[in-house]
Amino acid sequence: MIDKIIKLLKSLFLLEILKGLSITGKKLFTKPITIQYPEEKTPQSPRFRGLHALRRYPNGEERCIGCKLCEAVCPALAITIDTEMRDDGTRRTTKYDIDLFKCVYCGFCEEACPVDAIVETKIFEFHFESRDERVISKDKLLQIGDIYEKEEIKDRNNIN
Amino acid sequence: MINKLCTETFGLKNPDSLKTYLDKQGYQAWKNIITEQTPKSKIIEKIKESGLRGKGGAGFLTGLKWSFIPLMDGQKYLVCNSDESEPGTCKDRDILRYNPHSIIEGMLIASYAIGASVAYNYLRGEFMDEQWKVFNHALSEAYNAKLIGKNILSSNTTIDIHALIGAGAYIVGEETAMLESIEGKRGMPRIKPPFPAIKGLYGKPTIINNTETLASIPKIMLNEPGWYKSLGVNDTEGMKIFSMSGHINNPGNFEIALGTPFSELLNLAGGMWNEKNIKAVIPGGSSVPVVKGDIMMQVNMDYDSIAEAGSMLGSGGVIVMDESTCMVSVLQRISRFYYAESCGQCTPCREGTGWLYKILTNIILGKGTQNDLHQLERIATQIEGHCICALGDAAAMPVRSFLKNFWSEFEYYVDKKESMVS
Amino acid sequence: MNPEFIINEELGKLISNVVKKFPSDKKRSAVIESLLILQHHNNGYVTKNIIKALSDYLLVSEIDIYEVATFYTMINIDPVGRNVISVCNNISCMLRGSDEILSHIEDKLKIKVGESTKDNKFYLKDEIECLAACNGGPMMQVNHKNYENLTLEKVDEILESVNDK
Amino acid sequence: MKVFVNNKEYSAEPEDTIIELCDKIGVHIPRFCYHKHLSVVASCRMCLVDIEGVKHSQPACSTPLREDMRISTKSEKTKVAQKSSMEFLLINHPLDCPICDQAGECELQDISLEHGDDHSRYMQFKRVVIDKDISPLISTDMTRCIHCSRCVRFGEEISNVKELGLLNRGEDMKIDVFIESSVSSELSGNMIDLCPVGALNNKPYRYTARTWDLRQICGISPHDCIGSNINYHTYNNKIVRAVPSENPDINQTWLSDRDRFGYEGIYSEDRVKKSQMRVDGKLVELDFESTPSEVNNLINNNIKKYGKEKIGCLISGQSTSEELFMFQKIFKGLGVSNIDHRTKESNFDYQKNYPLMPSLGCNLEDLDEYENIILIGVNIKTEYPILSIRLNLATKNKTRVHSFNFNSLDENFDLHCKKIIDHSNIESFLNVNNIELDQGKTLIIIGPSVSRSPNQSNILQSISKFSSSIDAKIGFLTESCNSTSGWLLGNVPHRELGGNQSSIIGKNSYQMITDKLPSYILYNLEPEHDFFDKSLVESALESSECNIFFTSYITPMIEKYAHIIVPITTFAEADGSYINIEGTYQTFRPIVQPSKNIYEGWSILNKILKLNNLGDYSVANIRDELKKSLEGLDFNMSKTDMSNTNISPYIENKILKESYRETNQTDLIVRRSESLNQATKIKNKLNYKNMNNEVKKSYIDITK
Repeated sequence: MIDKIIKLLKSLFLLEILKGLSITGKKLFTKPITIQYPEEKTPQSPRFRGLHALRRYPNGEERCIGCKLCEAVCPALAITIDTEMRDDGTRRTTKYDIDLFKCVYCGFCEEACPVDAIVETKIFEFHFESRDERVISKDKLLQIGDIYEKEEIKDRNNIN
Repeated sequence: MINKLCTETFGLKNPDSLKTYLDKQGYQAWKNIITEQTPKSKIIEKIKESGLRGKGGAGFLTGLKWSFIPLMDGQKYLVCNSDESEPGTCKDRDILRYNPHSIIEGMLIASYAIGASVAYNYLRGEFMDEQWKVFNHALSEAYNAKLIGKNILSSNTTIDIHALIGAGAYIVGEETAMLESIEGKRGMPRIKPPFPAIKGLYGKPTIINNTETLASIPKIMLNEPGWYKSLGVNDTEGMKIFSMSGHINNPGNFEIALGTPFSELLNLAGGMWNEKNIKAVIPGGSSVPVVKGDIMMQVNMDYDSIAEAGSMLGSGGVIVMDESTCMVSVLQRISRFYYAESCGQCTPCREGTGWLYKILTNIILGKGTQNDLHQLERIATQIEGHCICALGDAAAMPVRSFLKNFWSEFEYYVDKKESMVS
Repeated sequence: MNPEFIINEELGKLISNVVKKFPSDKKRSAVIESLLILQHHNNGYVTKNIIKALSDYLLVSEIDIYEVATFYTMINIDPVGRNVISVCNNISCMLRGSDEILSHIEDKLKIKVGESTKDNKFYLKDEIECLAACNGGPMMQVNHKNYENLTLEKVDEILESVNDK
Repeated sequence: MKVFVNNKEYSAEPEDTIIELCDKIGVHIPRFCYHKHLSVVASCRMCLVDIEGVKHSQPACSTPLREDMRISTKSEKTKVAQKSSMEFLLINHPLDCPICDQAGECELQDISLEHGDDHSRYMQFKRVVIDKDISPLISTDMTRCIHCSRCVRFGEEISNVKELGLLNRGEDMKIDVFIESSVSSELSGNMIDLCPVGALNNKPYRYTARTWDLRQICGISPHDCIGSNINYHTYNNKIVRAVPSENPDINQTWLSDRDRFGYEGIYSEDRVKKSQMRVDGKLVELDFESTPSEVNNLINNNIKKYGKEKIGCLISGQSTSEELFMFQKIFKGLGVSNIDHRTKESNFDYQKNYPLMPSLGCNLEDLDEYENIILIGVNIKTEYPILSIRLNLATKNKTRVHSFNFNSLDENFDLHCKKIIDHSNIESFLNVNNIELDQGKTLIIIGPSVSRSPNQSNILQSISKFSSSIDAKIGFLTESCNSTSGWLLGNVPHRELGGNQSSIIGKNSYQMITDKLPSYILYNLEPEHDFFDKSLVESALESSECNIFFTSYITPMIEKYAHIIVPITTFAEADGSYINIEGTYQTFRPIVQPSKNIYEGWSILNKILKLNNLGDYSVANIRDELKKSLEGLDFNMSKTDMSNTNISPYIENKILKESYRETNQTDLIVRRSESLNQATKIKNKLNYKNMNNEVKKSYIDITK
């Protein structure tokens, strides 16, 4: 009986609404957590797995030795590699394609790589204008690697 | 020393000449056998009875070895192993240059007993200058005296003896590696079975004996059956040459009765160098485990007593070390030897000896850790018993015994990066 | 290409004496001693041409001889000095101070172990094997002749007395 | 005898070793140096097993079985021993599996996964070996070598040409050659298979694919009549390498270099990509669909225009049995009897008395049962390398091999006697007094140099007489891989399918060429190399009015004289089958798909057959019919008598060339294999350098 009366009183004085509004009121004066993308960006973990890149050694030599372990480990079959012997007798890739539509950004390729050649950078914002562009080639990957090398080294140090 | 077997002509004038040897009842045993045409089985029986053991290291009963040879006709070979290269051993060298005829006579008797018409004496390459020449000279003397060759002493027996020379390989001292080397191949030990007595040189039955063993045979054949046995003292049988070297005043070869106390042998060799205290002894060439000096002083020099002390009589190369010796560098030197002399055929020895040497060198250079010492022991255990021939064991045994007996000294070296004794 | 090596009559005689020791169909057995003979006549080392000549002489394949030549330490396949010095520094000799002798020779000849002097007179062999003269340690061999119970003075004397051919 | 393995009782042969027993009963023992066809050295120490009552673990490969022996392959002692051997093997082995071609099929990888530790306790420097270029076919990474010495033993025991040796000793031991790039035996490629690690690897295949990407399809060797079984490995519809497929009856576990690298020829630049027809003197491309009817029209017009007897049909003995079957089906169906596959021969008087088909006369594995083998006109080492392994083992057993040949080439097994014969005087050599025969069975093997001889019939007759005088069997080794089918399936002018005599005897290949017919049909033949005389063929083709070429390759002569060129598949791109010299019928599936404008050989022939209403076949149908016609044939040729042949007198001025067949020039596919050509070049240079001047002169004569 008493419960019913309390319930009636509560609904009569719109108590729940006031409770809700009080939170709104409080938040009115705190700093908002939304950010102004693309001008502003959220912080990323150093382990973030974004767009792929192929790295080089400091002397400019590409790291990739064409072992095809990334290709073998890739669960989405997104990587295609062809290899041959370069004139200096080393094993090198002639083709290193990643199909970004297939890729699930699991990072297995990074882990499989014995020479830390293929890495996933923190780049997550990229677009294509035609379907063909989804396959990124070795040149492109190396280019990305060249640009983000410094950041990559920093991230690696952070992880360790 | 009254009963000299192999060292009888030592110290005489022209010890290597046929005349000297003949004066000492030389070739008497051989002449008896040839004229009487003693049955082969009787010779083998006599050697068996004498209890003569191989003097090269393993100490296998010689007579027993001979009896393994198949009785049927056909080409058989005898090989005398004069590839003496066990560090600390230099007895065969002296027999070769001071008493070559005893070897020849021993080879003749052995060849006759096993039915071999050709015998080879394989000398190590480093003997090229002196021993090789002396032995070849002795051979030609014996040929001229019609003691070897066709129709020896007008009997129908034909035995040819040839001297062969090696070219520097410790492993060729292993009997099957020696056969490979005689066949003109790399001296890599063969797998056993088949044993050489069944399938040896050129696939024919072959007996391989040490120089000292063969040199002992003439005197044994000349005397009564029980004679050789009676030579030993303290309940043991026979004689042995011990090569004394290291920190002693008078290094040299001493042919003594088996069972002689080590302390007596040490006195024969003039006692310790600079009158320092004895620290350790390697009693049978560098391949056998090391024994602490104080224990060794209580030991008699015979197969069983030394085995009781945790080592082996081996080839009789006794290396004496005094208190100033750094055991770490001695072990490093020993393991360098086995590293360089491994033939490379089987894996544990090829890779393991190098590993041992590299770790020990690191310790010497002051880069060692406590873990390295355990590592050494583990690697040595892994090598032991897993190789085709005994070189793997020979490389592993010193390491284990040095570590066991002188662990604290190794620990000290690792911690302080310098030797305990210097 | 080096001129071809020909086994002349004198060498042929020496080698055929070796061959005689073995059964007639086992010419291969003569390889080791023949290599030592040929090496002695070629300033202490064998060349590939010598191996080839021996291979034709004994009818053994070249690689078989090459295998043997590289296995045994007393056969040199690289040019070395005319006089071979090997200082035993295995355990018995080491205990009696062979290391000192060795470093003395190194200093005196201004070479390291395993090298030959510039004038090619001496070759200081990297001797690891025991030279079986443990009762005379420290000892060394110069041209395979033993010199025992060495002292530094004795070493100087010996090296000076080496007559060059 | 009973023994216990892992506490289970087995009965065993007393002469077996532990590893042989365990292989039979399916208990796996890891091993590196042991190989069933090589001698036992027990050096890798990987097969150590625990035997009850023995202090240390013993190597399974060299320990003989004893009664009541108790072996344990899984006990702690075994595991510790194997693990320590593995650790020792790995301390100096580089960790370069990512770039090693052996990775994925590496015995060291597999065994270390199973028996090794997951980390290394070795902290010192690793051994590095500087590589030498040992051969154009074998790449080396000697740092990876684990010194199992299988390759060395292969040279000593199987190929009998020791090229690799063990140098130095101890840790510095290495496998090396005496002279650089001197590994040149015809069987050298087997060392690639034998090597358990990546030290010796396939050079042409180097770095092209990873093992786990490859598809494996079994094929049959198209390069010699032994019919070795080959596993072709393909990647992206391209053959990237070939390895032997074990067949104990034929090639065991071996493969000749020609079979291993010959496939490269199918990727030659001069493959015909589209059918072409000559219009106004120029070759123009034809439609895929219209080609069969165009060819058919041409054939039928020619028959109408010149008459049946004026058409020359020549097919290569390397064609598959299906193609040979269809070929004769069409032309015999159209009434043409000028059919032949023996394009290298020039004397055919023998053909009437020739056996049904050429055959070795015995099974390959029975060769060592003969006390005497007489080789006439064949050099086994260069022409049938895979057979030399069998003969090598036979000579080591008890067989005496005698060789009579037109040149002085060496064999890689011991010959009891070797004589150089002349084309005209063979009879004087075949004399019991001339040949030291051992007591027992004798086999005479007649090689392809005899069939090329302008005096062939005479020689065959002499041999036949000789064989009956010593009661010997006669066997043949044929020019091409499928010559046996050529004979059996009626691709000869005087016999029908199954070997029955024809009512009309057509022209043989020599007559077809010398008679200068107005129309030729050449199937799978290269006029430059596949005939007894190039210039005669050229003038015949030149004077002919219509030449139809079914070919995989376009050669200058084909380009010049063809009226129509039909691109056909090679052995690797179509279903097929070969009958080898001991009579084994072996079929195979396409290894790769042909490119789109190329016809499968049997199917274009089938289309032509259909257009003529002569039948319609599928591969299965063809094979059924083939088998029917082969039923009940005696391949062991218990009796061959060719002694009463009418022989026209020997004509001296007949052209005689190439009594010696260069190993890598035997058929049109191997001729185009780049790696093999490279190998031949280096080998010839090396051989030439090693010869003294007198031999050099004669050598040049031979190769010209």
